Amino acid sequence: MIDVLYFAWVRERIGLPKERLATSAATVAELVAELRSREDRYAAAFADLDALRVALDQELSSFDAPLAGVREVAFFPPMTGG
Amino acid sequence: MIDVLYFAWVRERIGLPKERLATSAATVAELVAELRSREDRYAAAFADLDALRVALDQELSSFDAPLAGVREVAFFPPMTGG
Amino acid sequence: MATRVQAAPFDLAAELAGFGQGPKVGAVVTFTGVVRDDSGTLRHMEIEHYPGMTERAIAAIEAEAAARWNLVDSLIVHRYGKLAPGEAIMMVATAAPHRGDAFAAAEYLMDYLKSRAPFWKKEFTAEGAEWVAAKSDDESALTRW
Amino acid sequence: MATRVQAAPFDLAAELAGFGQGPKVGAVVTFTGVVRDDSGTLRHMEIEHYPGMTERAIAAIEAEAAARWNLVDSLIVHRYGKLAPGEAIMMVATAAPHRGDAFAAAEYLMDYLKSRAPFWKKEFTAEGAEWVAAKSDDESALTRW
Repeated sequence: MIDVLYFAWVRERIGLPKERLATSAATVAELVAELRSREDRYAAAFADLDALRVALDQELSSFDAPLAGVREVAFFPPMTGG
Repeated sequence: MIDVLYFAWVRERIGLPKERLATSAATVAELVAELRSREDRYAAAFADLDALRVALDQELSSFDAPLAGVREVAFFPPMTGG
Repeated sequence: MATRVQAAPFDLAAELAGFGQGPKVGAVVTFTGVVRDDSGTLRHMEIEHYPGMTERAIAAIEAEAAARWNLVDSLIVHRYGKLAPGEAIMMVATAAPHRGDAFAAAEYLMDYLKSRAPFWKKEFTAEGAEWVAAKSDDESALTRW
Repeated sequence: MATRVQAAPFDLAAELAGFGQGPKVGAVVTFTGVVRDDSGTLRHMEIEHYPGMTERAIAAIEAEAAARWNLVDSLIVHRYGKLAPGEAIMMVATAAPHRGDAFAAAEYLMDYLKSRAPFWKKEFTAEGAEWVAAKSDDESALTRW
């Protein structure tokens, strides 16, 4: 089981901030492919990966990173703090 | 007549902050030469022109600048504000 | 070194009381980010963040700045939630023996906070609400460090 | 744009109250210069200046910064006379729509104040008094602008 978090417009498009999933995805990209195939709102949120960032266990990562041992995955747009 | 001002260690070496002089010097360099020849304390203050700066009527200038029309000449070391 | 992430407003003066004391401090630089209203139509802004990751990311940025420059102290305060035009969003303060370190560290902290700390801004106007897009300038600002 | 040259202490918080207001301001940068005591032997510092020229020189530096960067406001306060270790010598504040302008203008103002405003510092220790020598670094800092 893995916690998946969504922020900003990713959260809005998917319609929830967090969910717990059972997945056999080996990488972030595989998890994204699974999510896309679930429902249109996921497909819309993940339409353009260039517009997205991913964090694994609260560290910025990349879409080809492995998911082994990861407990928390977060998807969000490029950050706009400061 | 021209007002001549001294600041920081230039003032300390010469022993006064300001004096009024009659001079026929055409340039700052000529004024410096006049002052040097007056007394040892002036010669000491003006020993090394590289260690000095000059302002004419409160604008930074150079030692070869003409004195025509100038009312106030100031000599001081490189500035250390901020 | 200190980091705070909070919804409540902060007071720059209160934050600086006691900051950057000590005989080695010759230079204190502060940056304050303020909610701008260029168009005159902004009602408010909402800042979302990623609790947990936010604090970690900021602490990592601050530690990197402390490793790169000769700093005596640094402070980062960043707000989230609803902010009105003119309100302070965040602040950075650096204290160093010399001004070069204080300025460089403050700019570094800002550049990294902009693009590497998980905050997202949404602007609310009479016409609706819109997420602020990241600027490519902000991303390319990181290449100078 | 404002400039003040004074013997009295200033209060950064009070100076910033009302500074950099308005819908166009997104970034406020401040710099405070503090009397450092590296050796632990400094009793006090005395700052001499050239009344008249000081104000003119600072105003010219400030006007140049306003011409080079997109600033909404700037403020320079510089003290003279006797200062104890830990006391604030001077401050610069800049307010701009964007952080790049606020930072660059503040650094420019500092670099020029260091080497082009007629102030001279003298340090008093138990061993005696000595004029602070200008640093070649400070002069060469001007070449970047």
